[in-house]
Amino acid sequence: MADYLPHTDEDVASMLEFLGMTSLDDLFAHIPASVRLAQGLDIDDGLSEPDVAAIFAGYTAANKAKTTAMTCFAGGGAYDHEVPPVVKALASRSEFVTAYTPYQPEVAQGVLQAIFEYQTLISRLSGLPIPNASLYDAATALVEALNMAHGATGRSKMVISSGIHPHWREVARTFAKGTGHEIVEVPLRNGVTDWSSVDATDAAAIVAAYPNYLGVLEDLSEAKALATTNDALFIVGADPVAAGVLKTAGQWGADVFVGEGQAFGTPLSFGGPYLGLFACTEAQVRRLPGRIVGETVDSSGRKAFVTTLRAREQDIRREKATSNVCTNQTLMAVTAAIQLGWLGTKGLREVATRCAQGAHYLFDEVLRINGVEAVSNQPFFREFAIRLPRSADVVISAMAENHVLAGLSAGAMCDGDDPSIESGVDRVLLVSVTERRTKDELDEYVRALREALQA
Amino acid sequence: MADYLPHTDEDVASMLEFLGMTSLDDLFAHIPASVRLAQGLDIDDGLSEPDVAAIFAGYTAANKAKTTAMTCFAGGGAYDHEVPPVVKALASRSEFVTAYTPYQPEVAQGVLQAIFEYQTLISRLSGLPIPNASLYDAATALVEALNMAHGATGRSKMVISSGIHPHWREVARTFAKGTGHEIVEVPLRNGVTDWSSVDATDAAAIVAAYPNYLGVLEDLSEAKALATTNDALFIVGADPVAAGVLKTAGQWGADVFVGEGQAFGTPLSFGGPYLGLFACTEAQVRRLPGRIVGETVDSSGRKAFVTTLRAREQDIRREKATSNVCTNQTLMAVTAAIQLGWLGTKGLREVATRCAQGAHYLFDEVLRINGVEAVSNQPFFREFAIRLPRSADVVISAMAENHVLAGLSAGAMCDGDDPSIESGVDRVLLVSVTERRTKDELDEYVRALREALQA
Amino acid sequence: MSEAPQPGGRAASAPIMGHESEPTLFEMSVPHRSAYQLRTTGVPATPLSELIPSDHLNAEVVPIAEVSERDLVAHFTRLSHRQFSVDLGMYPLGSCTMKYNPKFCDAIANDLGLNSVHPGAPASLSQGWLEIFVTLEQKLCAITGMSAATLQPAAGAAGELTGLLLMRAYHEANGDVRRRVLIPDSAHGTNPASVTLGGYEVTTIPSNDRGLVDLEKLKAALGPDVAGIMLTNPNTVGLFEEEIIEIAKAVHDVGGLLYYDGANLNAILGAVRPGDMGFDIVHMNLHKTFATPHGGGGPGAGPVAVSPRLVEFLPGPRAMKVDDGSFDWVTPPRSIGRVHGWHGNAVVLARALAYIDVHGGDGLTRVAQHAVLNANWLRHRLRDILPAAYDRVCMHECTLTASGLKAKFGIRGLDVAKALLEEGFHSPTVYFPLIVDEALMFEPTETESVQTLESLAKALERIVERAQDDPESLHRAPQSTPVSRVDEARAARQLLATADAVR
Amino acid sequence: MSEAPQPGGRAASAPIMGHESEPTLFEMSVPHRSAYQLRTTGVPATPLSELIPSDHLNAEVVPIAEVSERDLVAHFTRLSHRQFSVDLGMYPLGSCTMKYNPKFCDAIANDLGLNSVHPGAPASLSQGWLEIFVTLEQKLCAITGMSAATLQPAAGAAGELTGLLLMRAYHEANGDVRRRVLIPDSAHGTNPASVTLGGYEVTTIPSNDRGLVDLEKLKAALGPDVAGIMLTNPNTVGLFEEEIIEIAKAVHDVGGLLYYDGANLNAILGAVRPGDMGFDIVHMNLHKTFATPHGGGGPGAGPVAVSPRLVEFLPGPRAMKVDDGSFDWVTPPRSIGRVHGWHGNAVVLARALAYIDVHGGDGLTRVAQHAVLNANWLRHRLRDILPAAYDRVCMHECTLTASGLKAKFGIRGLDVAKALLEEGFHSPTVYFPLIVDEALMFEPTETESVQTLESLAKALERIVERAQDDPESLHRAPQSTPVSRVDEARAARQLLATADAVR
Ligand SMILES: Cc1ncc(COP(=O)(O)O)c(C=O)c1O
Ligand SMILES: Cc1ncc(COP(=O)(O)O)c(C=O)c1O
Repeated sequence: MADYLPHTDEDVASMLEFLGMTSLDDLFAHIPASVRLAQGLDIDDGLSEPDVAAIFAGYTAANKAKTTAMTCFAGGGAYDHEVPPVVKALASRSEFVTAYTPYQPEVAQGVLQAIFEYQTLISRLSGLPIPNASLYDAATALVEALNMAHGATGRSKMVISSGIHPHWREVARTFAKGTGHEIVEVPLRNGVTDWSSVDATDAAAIVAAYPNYLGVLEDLSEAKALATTNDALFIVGADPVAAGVLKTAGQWGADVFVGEGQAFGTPLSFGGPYLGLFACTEAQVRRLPGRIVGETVDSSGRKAFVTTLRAREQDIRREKATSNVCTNQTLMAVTAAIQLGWLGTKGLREVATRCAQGAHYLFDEVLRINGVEAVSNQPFFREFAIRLPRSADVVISAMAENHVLAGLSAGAMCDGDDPSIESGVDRVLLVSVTERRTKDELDEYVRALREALQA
Repeated sequence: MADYLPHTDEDVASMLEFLGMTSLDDLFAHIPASVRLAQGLDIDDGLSEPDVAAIFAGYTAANKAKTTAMTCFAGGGAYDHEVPPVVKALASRSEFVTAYTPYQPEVAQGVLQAIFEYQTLISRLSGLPIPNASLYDAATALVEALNMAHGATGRSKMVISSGIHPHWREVARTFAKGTGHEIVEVPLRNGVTDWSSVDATDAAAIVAAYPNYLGVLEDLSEAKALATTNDALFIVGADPVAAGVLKTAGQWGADVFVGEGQAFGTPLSFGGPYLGLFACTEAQVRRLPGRIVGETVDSSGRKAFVTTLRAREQDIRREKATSNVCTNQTLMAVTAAIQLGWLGTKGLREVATRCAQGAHYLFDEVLRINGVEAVSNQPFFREFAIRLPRSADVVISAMAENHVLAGLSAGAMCDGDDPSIESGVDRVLLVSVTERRTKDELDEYVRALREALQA
Repeated sequence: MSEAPQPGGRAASAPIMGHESEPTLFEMSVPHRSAYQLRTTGVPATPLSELIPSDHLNAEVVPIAEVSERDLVAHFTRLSHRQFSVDLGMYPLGSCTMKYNPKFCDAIANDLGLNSVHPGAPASLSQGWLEIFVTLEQKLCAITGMSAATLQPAAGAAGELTGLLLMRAYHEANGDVRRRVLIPDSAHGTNPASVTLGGYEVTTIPSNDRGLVDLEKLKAALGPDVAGIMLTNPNTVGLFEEEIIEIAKAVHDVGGLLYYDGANLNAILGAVRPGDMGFDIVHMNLHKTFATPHGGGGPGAGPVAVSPRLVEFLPGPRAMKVDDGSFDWVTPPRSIGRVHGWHGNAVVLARALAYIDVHGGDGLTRVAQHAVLNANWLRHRLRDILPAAYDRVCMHECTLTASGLKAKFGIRGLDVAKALLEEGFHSPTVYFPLIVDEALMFEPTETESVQTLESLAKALERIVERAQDDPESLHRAPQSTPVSRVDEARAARQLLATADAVR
Repeated sequence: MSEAPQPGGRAASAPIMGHESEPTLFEMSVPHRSAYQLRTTGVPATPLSELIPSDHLNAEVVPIAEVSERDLVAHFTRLSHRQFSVDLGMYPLGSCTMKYNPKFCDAIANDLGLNSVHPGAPASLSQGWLEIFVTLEQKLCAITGMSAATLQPAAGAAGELTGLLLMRAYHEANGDVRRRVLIPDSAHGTNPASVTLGGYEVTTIPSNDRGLVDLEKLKAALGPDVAGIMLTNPNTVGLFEEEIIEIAKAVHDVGGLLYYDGANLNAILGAVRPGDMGFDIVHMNLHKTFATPHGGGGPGAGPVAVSPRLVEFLPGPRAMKVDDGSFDWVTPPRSIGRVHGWHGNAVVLARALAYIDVHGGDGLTRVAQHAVLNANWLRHRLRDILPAAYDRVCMHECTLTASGLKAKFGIRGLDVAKALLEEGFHSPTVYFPLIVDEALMFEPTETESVQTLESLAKALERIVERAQDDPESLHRAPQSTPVSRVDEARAARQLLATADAVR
């Protein structure tokens, strides 16, 4: 018997006595007998922490792809960035970790100010004035953006570039079943969105990716123009690390920015918990999903922070709320503020630059291998797509033998054909490089890929 | 260039200007040129944290004996006990870790109260009323005890059982060169101190071990009697984990208790930092080495803690101080308080009991191997000594191939002959078992030992 | 002692020293100062301008903050000293289940063998993770009495919406269009909000004078256009819906489904299972019941478990054990599709499994028993100063009312909540559920000792005395906190959401 | 709000909530409550009485404390909120070098590949550790200008005594008996205390009016019976002993040795080396110069480096690179023997190496330059309110005097120190060195920004204003801290060293 309950048998007995009861069962006596669980839970008895740790050691051993055992070239919105001990130490302070949503601002200034700093940073990186306090992840942030567009325009047609990550699009399709939104996915040609191929009249939103999930940097002017002429909201799904050096969503004219914040201090974590980034223009503030922290003063005039514009939220607005989100990803937002504080202005530029340098070096090298070709000849940032002479899944397995996680298979991500890829999706490999990858690792990648293709 | 310095070039320039200086060198201009280091330090330029981490990865890989790679049966005052995540989390709170000695009690109640709790626990485990706030390790604690005995008796003859850990005795001999103490080491017969073999007249201290370093539990009455008749101080070096179930030093009549506190929450750490435990009788309080925390009140009558009896210490007493110790091992003392709080009354008894059960099980099993014999037929606690048909060092290396750290070689510890072992010291192996060792691990030990002896 | 915020700052902002405000990262920032360190890679440092066309490059530098590592550490450490947390003291926030979260689960979450795995790694290279998912799913089903679950939803609300989409898919598959979802007036705000996003209309069912769903009114509201009902049991008042069997039958009779909001699951672990009560869809808040620390607002996880007839609609892909004994991703035949960008909040899921393994079936049952014991002990202990809204045996939380204090001394629930902060306890949930006047909802959880509960009770007694002797002081409370009552109206009037907002 | 300490406790003891005292673990203890969890071993659970004779078993149960994991966490977390630390704010404690300690070094210290190695493991199984020792020794020698070092001493004082025993061994080897060791009157207390334990008599050398060793008086004190002199340079006033060359020559001329107390090494890294100044023995306080956090009083490490003629006497065993390129333990031919139970504070040594590697020779030089820059900037900034005891360029710390304030307003250095706590800064070192009246010794260290220094200066200006306007308030300071001034006399009068002491 292992647990974390303080009560001794004596405690339980005296507490029951205080209640005029004789057994713990008495507390449940008012539950209809017919539904009571007679024979208890069908789950083994508890084990001690060290025993459970031993079980988990088995799980971790079976995770061959851990970065401690393999060099990671997979990306697609989840990146193997440096997270220094100092960021881990600060983000794991138990005051941040074990606090609830800051409902009592007088004793929650720590979390509130950290979120305020996070909001400031997201606003700067997105080039938009109104951030929120985080959403679940990029995919669900996109859904919130679509709902905002519906609210803003009253329309339901969502025109989405298929340069948007396939999973994000799938999530948008899933939730559209409830909202009744029409999701129109615009194909890519040579890795670039073919906006000319769609009819955007009555569109509530035009959604573009920057860079798109194949790594390509598209010129967003055309998408912006399309949004303007159809007075739809212009939503940009952007890589926040790119914002260290590239144009921000705001500079491209976005009304809404959404993105994945994992890159800022959160480990790969097999996909979660991650950090849904969201920011918009002043015009949309009353439609903002989720929490937002604002600066104010306390009764004695001292600066203080508090969650504000609460009237939008589910607990007050109920069925008319702008969103149903309650618990969000605050700890990841706090972590992002800490990581960005550590990187600073210069460090973020340096990371972005090194990602680009590594990706371009590797791109040039792999294209030397015969049979390997680029999916697009367009400019890219930190990630690129190549078409292989054989199945990407097979190549990934083969390279794993050399402790290289080669990248993501487009076929697996899209499962099957997708408007983003003209042909041979199963032979398309997405490769990503972060600032952590050394030249030796890049060269080893090339060697391993050659070997995998010969085999 | 990597460092943790905040100053920008602009900061440095303006600060120098404020000082009416033009270069950082001006700050050192008053140092005689002839001794200035002209060409700078002969040390490579700085590396970034991840680069240094890579260098250290090489060191850790070369540490084959890490418990993550080998099952540890080595003891001798350093034990592989369970340290749960909760203890690590609390002991690593940066307020405890990055504070200095509590010179300003108004802002140091956290550390002061934790030490007070530690002192209470050490007092209970030693059975003596006056603990201190920690010393470097058990060996140096013994030296402080000898100095105390000298102060108490004015005599210099230190009669020490060779059941005391060989390293502790060596440290005592080293420091005796300064204090001029005469160290008399009493031989063991069949693992038990042969007090009859020494002349204890004019002894300042009689020093016994409980259990002794061969694991044997000696009856300390004879040693106590010897101390009493020669009115010497009776110093007992005891295993604090044993105090969970065995008689305390105080119960054996000790005037001074010394011990190694590593077992309470501190990892093996290749020998340090560890925790020197020290406690004594009321009679010796004015001669207590190092710091002691006492309870008092603040100016508004609130309970408060403070370092007290400061007049004994080096910063005030200078050459007449009871000891030269200043920096001690406070963080380990705080850790011990946390670990003991986690274990609690029942847990400590459970740990002590399991150590004894495992050790006795293994003892019985290994003695079945022919050629393996017990060094002593006396009762033992958690550790025992066996004589092997071949060199202990060779056996340790052989068993390491099976990922078992077989124990400690008495020959290596004593380097060469020692009054503690009658013969064949190089074939004596000290084996220790903690509560972490499973039956499977113990059985594997037996198998590996058999194999090593056959080979 | 106050002065303009200093770059560099001072510990005076930490409550240990005083009550000054901490400068923001941006106020601490100094041009060219930095903290970051990156590894030496040897990769050619080609200028960005040669790699990326200039029309993509940002002409301006985006300012982040320029601080030293030392100032970064001091800043966030001081902020942490301005924050209450479970680790500091009791946090009896009703409906939030602020139990102590074992540090052991943190260690699991920080294990590189788990958290350094890329979510796009093929199943063959992440078998450990898939096994964790499969094992957790099976145990959650055993706890709820369901047959399969999706682990993707990132929180309770996400689980709710997922559940409603499953409801919709189920009805549509039966070629059956339904318009309305029923919700009791005591329901949490996420319920109605989710219903809207699920494409349904909300019909609110009033509670009866016992604080439970009014069965007659419920029946009256039922009809063939009702897709289902969302309930939490025990409900948000902390009371068990004793007529649940009748409710289930009535809803099922019109072809509707029952959705179980699992926020209050902590009350019934091992005692009764939603499945046995007739629920078809269940979400769980792992961050409540299964000990993920709340992180100041998140992350959580909201897995959704379902009865057999809904399994084929579950979001995909799902981790499953396949014939050769290995684990693989499988998408259900009529899946509603993904509801998360990857596999859900994986690390939170791993924590929950570790928590369940340590407790086991026996421990989880004790968790509910002791949680309910604590709530009832507290309710009974406080009966003379803060009566329960419905005075009878409650489950894991008790909803008390300050209406008496308001009538007698003009002291509102909010005043009591704020004064409690001065006493070293976090406030209970106030003004929720909406059906109780001046509601103070206490959820002690099972990890608080009876001594701590007694200490809380004494604190509340002192507050009630103050209500009589010096009500004014309560309106001014709290004073000993880093800041006193904040001006929420001003925050809303002039939104300052970033350091750059024009002041 | 106060009440008798409650088992279970309340966060009111954390300064974020108020200023109540935290109950002790023992006050929180409740019979039969527990937190521990141990692994399942399968080892036969033979009763202890069958394994160990009853005359060894303790008839009584030794009471520890009986608390839940939750209460354990709350207790120590609340205690941590009653504790100032470098991570919270500036800690300008002179002579202690309270610089920021990189979290990276914590990560090194927590690496299981280092800290799970048993110290008795043979060299062949701990090659990584031996290489760390050899590499660190070589770098410490490069920094100090010495030829070999022992890493065993656990702190500075242990290093001092080790050094004195080396001195003794050296003289004895030359068949040369010496009685006295010289020490300046400004020396730290550990110096004379160590001299006594080293078996020598202390001869104190007065400082001259420049705060430096009086060369003439030194020469007068010298003689054939002088074993050596202990100096720290810069000295404890923070001033460089400019006549060090003459001092060294004079001591060496009588056959004495020079001992360098490395507590102030931070001032001279890369600028001047003790070896080049003529020192024969040098201890270093790795916990000061090389960034081991002080842990509330320890642990530290005090390696001792020596000149060629002393190498053969060093404590053993020493890690060394041997012919086959591997590393092994070697005991010097005429070793004085072990000074530590194992190999010294190994993990502290590993931290120091990591710190040195990150900084490199260039970085360490900057460390000293910026440390000295900060001290001089502060000295100059404060000159009008707190003049330096010796007003000229100082090294890494500056010794100011409050004698003026005492004369004018009756405000002592201690009052200033206590008031500074209210301002959010730790106090400087007070009343040390003894040769300065009302000494306030500030050591800012290199990791504090000029903005923080300015903020400290402003705080001191406010305090000086208070000294004029309201001196009484300063005698009462600090008030905003967890406790106000404590009754030290009472603590000494009636010693209460444990919770069991009779009250
Ligand atoms: C009764 C109830 N339902 C639903 C929710 C929403 O869960 P989450 O915050 O995880 O989205 C909550 C959370 O507070 C709740 O208390
Ligand atoms: C000048 C000086 N010498 C020696 C010491 C003693 O060093 P330790 O505390 O490491 O024993 C100190 C520590 O404060 C010191 O400041």
